[in-house]
Amino acid sequence: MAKPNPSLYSVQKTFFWFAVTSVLLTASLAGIVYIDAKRDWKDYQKAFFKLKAEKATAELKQAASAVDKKELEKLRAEHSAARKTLESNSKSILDLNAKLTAAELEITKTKVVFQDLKQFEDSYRYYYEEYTAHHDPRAASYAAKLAEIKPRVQEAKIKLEKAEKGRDTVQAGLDALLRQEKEAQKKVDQLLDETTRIERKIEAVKPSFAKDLLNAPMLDFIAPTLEIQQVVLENLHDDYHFAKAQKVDRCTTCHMGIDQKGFEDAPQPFRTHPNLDLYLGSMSAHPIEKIGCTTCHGGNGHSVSFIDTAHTPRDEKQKAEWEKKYGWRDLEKWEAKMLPLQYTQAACAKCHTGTVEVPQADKLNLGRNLAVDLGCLNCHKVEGFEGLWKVGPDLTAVASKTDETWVSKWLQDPTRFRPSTKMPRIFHLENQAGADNAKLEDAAIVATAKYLHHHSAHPEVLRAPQGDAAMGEKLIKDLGCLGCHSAAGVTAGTHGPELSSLGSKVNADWLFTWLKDPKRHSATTRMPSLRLSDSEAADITAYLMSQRNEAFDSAAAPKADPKAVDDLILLNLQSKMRHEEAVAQLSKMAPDEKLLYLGERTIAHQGCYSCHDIRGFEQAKSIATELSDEGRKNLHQFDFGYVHDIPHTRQDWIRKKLEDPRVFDHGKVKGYYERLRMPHFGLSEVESEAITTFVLSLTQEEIALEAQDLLTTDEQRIERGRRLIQKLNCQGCHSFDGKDAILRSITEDPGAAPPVLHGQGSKVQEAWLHDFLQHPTTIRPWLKYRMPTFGLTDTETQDIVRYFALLDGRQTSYRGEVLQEVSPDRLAAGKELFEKLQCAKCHQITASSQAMGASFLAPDLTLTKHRLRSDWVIDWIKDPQAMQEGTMMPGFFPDMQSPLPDILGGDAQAQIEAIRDYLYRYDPAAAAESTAS
Amino acid sequence: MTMIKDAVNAFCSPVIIFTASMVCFYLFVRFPRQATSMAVSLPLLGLALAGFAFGLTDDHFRKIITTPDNVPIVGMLFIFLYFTWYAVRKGVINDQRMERGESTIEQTETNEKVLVFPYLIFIEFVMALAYAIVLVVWSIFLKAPLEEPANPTISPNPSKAPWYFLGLQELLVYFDPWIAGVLLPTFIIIGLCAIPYIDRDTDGSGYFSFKKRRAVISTYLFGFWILWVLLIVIGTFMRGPNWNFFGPFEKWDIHKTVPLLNINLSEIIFIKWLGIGLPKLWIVRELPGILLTLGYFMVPPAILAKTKLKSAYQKLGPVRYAVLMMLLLVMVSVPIKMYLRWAFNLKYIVAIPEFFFNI
Amino acid sequence: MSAPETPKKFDLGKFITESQIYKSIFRHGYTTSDRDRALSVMTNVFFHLHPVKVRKSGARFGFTWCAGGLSFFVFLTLVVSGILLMFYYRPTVEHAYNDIMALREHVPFGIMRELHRWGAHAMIITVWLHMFRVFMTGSYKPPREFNWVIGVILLVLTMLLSFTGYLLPWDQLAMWAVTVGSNMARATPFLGHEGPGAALLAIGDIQLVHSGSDVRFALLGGRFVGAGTLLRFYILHCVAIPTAVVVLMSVHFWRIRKDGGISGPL
Amino acid sequence: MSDSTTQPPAPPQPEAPKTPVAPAKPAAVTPDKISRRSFLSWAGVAWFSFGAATTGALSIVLRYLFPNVIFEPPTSFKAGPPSEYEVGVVDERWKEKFGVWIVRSSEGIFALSTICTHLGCTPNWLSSENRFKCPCHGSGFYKSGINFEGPAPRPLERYRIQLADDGQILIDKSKKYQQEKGEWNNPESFLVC
Repeated sequence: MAKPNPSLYSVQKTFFWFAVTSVLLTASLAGIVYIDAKRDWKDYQKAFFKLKAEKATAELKQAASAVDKKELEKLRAEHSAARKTLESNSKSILDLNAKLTAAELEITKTKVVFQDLKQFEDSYRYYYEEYTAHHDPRAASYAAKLAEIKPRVQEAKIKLEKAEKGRDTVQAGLDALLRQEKEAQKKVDQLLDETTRIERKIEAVKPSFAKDLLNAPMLDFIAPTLEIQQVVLENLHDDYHFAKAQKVDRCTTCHMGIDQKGFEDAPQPFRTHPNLDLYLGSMSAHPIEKIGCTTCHGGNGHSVSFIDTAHTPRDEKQKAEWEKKYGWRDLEKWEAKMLPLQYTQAACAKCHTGTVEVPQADKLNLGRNLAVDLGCLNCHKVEGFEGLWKVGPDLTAVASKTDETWVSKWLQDPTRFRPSTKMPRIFHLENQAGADNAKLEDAAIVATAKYLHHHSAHPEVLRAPQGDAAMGEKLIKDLGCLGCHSAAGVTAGTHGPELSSLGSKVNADWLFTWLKDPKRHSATTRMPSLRLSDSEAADITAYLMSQRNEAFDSAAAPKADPKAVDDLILLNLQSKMRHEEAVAQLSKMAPDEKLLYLGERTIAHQGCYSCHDIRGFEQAKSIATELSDEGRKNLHQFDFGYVHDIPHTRQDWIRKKLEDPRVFDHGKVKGYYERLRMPHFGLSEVESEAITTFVLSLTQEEIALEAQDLLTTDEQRIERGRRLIQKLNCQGCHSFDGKDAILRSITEDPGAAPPVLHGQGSKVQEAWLHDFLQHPTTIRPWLKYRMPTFGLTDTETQDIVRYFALLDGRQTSYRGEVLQEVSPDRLAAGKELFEKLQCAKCHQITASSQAMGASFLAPDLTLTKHRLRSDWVIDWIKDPQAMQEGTMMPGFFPDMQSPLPDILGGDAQAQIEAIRDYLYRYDPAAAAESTAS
Repeated sequence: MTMIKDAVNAFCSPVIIFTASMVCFYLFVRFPRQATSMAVSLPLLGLALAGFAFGLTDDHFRKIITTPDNVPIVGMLFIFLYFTWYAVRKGVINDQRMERGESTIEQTETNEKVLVFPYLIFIEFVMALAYAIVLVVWSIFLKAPLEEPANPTISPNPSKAPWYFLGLQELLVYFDPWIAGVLLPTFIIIGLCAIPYIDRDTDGSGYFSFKKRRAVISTYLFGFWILWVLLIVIGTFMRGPNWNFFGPFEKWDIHKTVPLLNINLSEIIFIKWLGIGLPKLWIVRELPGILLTLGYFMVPPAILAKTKLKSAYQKLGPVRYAVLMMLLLVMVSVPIKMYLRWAFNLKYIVAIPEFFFNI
Repeated sequence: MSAPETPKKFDLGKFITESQIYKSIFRHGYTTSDRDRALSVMTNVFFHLHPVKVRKSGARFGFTWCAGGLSFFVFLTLVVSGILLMFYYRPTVEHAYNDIMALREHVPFGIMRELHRWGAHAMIITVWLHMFRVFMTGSYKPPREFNWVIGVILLVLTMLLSFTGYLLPWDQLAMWAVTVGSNMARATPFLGHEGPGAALLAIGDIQLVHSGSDVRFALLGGRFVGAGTLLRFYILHCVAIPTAVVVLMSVHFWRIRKDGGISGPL
Repeated sequence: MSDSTTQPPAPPQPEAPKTPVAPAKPAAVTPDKISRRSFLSWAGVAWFSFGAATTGALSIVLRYLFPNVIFEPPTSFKAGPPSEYEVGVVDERWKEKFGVWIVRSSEGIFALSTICTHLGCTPNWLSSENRFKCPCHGSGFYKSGINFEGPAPRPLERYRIQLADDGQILIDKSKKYQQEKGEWNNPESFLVC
């Protein structure tokens, strides 16, 4: 210590740096506090509370003006009067209060004594019972104790009750004094009930210093008013790949008004969800506490920031708006983004599985039906949509129908022949553009036509007699062809092809044969037989053959350039063998052989057999990608190629692909057979959006069974029926199951339209329906429309019968009606009623009844006993309008009052039953006889 | 603008950037005095900063640089550039003093002792505070990354190890995994541990110096800068989807296709040169490669011990000398293998896939 | 408590500094005398890492760059923030990701995660820098060889700490970085199932080293990075490696003193 | 830094006048004689802000311990329309899930907590004896929740009960009403119907 130690630097300087760093550290810590406290959702909540307060203030104004001022004045006056009276009695009140206190004291005292004794009694009783049960000698002593204490308990209890009674008396006296004031107060309160409620509401959301303090950083854990809101969803989980994380949605943190009525016009994020009766409401089908938000909308429910929740803009405009307003950017490293609003219905299918249609999801349903209808699902495998029919016509006997030239011209561009066709364009699309490619395409087309004709069967064709074209046109309109086809200048059904320009396509003999019995040409066709007579068929043939497409006729047929054919064949052969072998093989082929080979390769390459029956391709596998999990397919698996004008999202890719299937080949150098193959369907915007929604809905996400809308066995059977009904297009002619018939919309006289089938299941007997479907008979002779013969199998028929029964909540039994024994009197009464009510007037087809017009005609009643269910008949007679709105059947028993009080004592129920009984024994021949006699 | 960027991209191909770095490195250790002088280093610093600033105008470059986990690398680069410069400069100053017969800066103070409190403690204290500030500010302005939940079925393209291991991952391009992932890291650790047992000369301990320790320092700096930091930079900033090489201003296109076909030494010898086809037996097939490898590790040490490194051999003794040569040869083999790949598309010198043994 | 000399004025400072409590903690006066300064080092457990006096050259920032001290400091920071993070983190595949997301979204001062992550990166850089400085000043030379070796091991452990922590957020970045990083282990000679020589270790047809019995399996607790790996890395990250680091650090610090303090020219 | 090291350390000369009122500190015999006032002011700033930083860091850690949101089952639940509950019956359907008995007396419906006020066991409802009996220490409660035997110090607690907009009973467990505090008179502690 003697020598001072050397110094290194000035300590003062250190303190300077110490001070600087400390100050900076403090500042940076303050920075932490600042960024931690600054959250967007807090601003949103503040804004929402402000909005709510404004709304409530407006409500308050209204409520206050609704209060009857005079009444209020009056009640207030009453109240103050009551108060005055009370004040004048203040002395006695004080007095009574003192007494009350004394009484309470007394109660407490006696209660202590009672409870003390009571516990001993309980204990003694327990030991007494216990010892007695075990034959313990100590039981005797406890019996004695119990006997000793019992009266004391009783005594204490009486004392207690007495004390309580004393208190009650005093209390009653007090109450009587106070009553008047209390009641007056209550009346005032009642009148102001609404305004007080609203005032309290405003108080809860109004900003205040206290609230600011509670929401201040560091203090906001005590009782903040700005809080993260969340719904924890018990049955739902986020799929974290081999792990299920509890789903929680915090969306309501910002979307605060989402489940509250009254914010329909509020700015986002506060707007009320549309259709609260269906969504979010606790009594709706999708309560927020069970379904949450991200289940349907997607996105990250855990997050409370605009960007990290993975909001997805609807379109470019909204994107630009969001970028400006919220600093939105695409979350690159997050797959499970929200669905843009226009595709939200895709999420319905997560839980609503196994149904042909999802209730209220129109866009999704449209997309699904289009996918079925256009044959998308013929090529693309999708779980749950297997076993659909091939949508294209059977080509196994195409040679008997049309010629090679027509086929090749058609393949060049189907819409040139028929603009409304569902056949997509396959050749000459943008990725095959250019003169060289056009040659290759034409070669492939000609080869395909060649192949189809060469391998075609040649079933026997009838000779078409001469027919009357004008008559044919009328028949097309009359017989119901329009339920499925558009023809004769009427745009109607789209189930089958539009019947235009057939003269340019088919030959008359084939058409005649086809019309007579379509199944003869193709066993798999969906076209039913209308049981046409020869002359009917000839007339229709004549009409259809007169329709021609001149432009198409005059167009040149494509030619197969031999070099193009060789090139294509070489390409094919090279994929299987070495180049030299391929050349050798090619040189060995005859020209026809070449075309046939190329045709076979082309069909295999394009997958024509997925939609058409083609000989030689019975076992061929579909060529398209499976779409079962397309809605969740990883984004990087979508090849956008060099297309940069659309956002790189799943939905935009799908939509672009639908609208322009070959676009992703743009700018790529690919061989002829490497190019994209999806054909061009020429979809409208609405259609492509709907199909995109459908494709997005295809996910194999596992949803807990509790959360799913599971179908019962019966519901599954209904869906099976629905699928069949869709295939047969029953709803082209009949209205039922929520759909209106096409024919009904184009038939002027509703009585002339095919019958409505609502409630068919409870109306007709199963056995009858079964027979009818397989062998239709005439029920309504006045109808010109003809129920076709579909050639259904037994299983299909049973499915339809059961479908109708289940729709009406019935099970099928195929048990006919068992006739009850009926007294002759009753039968006679029935007959009398039948005649007096003039049932036969309509229910009989005569010249006079037909003169009234089709609407007034009714089915033949002799069919009743085999056709109708007896309970339905009762309901029908009771109130036909209730069963079928707009029916011409008169209601004879309005409000169950009989028009004929003489019969059966005027008992309407008895009368109806009598009519029913009579009907089930009705025999018009016998009736006519008896009338005659 | 685009022209400059294209030029930079072209310059940044692995061969050129690697070679250029080696040349710069050589110049730096050969002429340390000039290289650390203000006249040279200040313009270079300006150039580096200007280049960096220019790079930031490019979207892609900015995106890669500001990827949260890449930011530390940028920081590390500048920090280490500075401290390398600083240490070498101090060494050069000391060298000059010693040449003039003066004692080193450290030596002038070495006998003076100062109290730890306050002098050392205060420095530590203030530095700790400053460090804390850096951490806090860094945390405020840069969010930690959080991507999608882990998904074992979908691997991101490219999948990268943490940045400090990316040098090793980059080596995977040139070496079999057992070498790049196991052997070389082991050698790095062993080599680092061995340093004090090989370089035992206590002269040069405790102060900055360069001249006296040129070989040692150069080796260390080479290992650190070229084989570790440069490879990290390449692996992080220039390896994109499918581990393809991308220039700093080249967009990472997942579809980029480059020729990658490489051949083994045995194929070069037996097919290309001899034209007799690959022998069936692996030992025959790989004999040239095995001999070459053994030769690489045997011959140079033996020759050098007699010639250039005679004095070192005598100083170290056979065991230390052998260890040193082994370590050095392994280290040098890394750039050698890289150049062989670039020059001859050489895949493996020895390729015995039967035993997963490839060199 | 001693009575104040001037009873009129109450001196708070004096009152505090002369209380028994104060004196029991600080056994010497304010440190302006050399004796006090020396005492403050000797009586303070934290300062006691240092000797009372050091070489003047060694005390300079320009010589040490403070890199070793800062490595220790950032390690302490990581321990504190790491412990705090453990309050909100569960190392299971169901929870890990959501817990990390919670730190970002709504845990108060979830910035703790940033402090921890960037601290980890900073520690690696600082440790490298420390090694760099020690090398450049030749401070590894005898008698400090062994301490250098310990330093190398600490460097490796630091990187392993960071590597094991990298997996814990359980996002794509984490999982695949660890997958790529640990894939190399499968090529370990003899010990990895794709390593050279592993195929030779067999009894008849039975392979001894396969994907279920190799060094990678031991590291990951499974054939691929999964739930077992998460737990394993968590334990390594929070318990095993930090313990090793603390032990080796103690040795490292102690050896500095024993080897003659901060190095200087001889 | 390197420049300064080349010169021998020269102690800076004191320049500022000495402050006579400075508290008596042991005079330091140090080479670095410095301006006491500026030294003190820097030291003051330094220690003050260091203290602030430390306090700030500690309070940040404290605040960190209180999460803003937790994964707990919701504290309020809907218990169906009042018509589902019969007068005089203790309904046990929510006991397992939410820990609530719903009791309907002639005056109204109230929601009783299933936590015994003695040591927190779950009492059993013994319908034959018309009382709640706690299995742990034998406390007994009337149907109203009032304790009458055993060690329980006070009646069972009631939860807030309201009628939601859709006509269902809404029970909010975050708000409790205790009889001994007179809270059972609160209109939200029972549902008049």
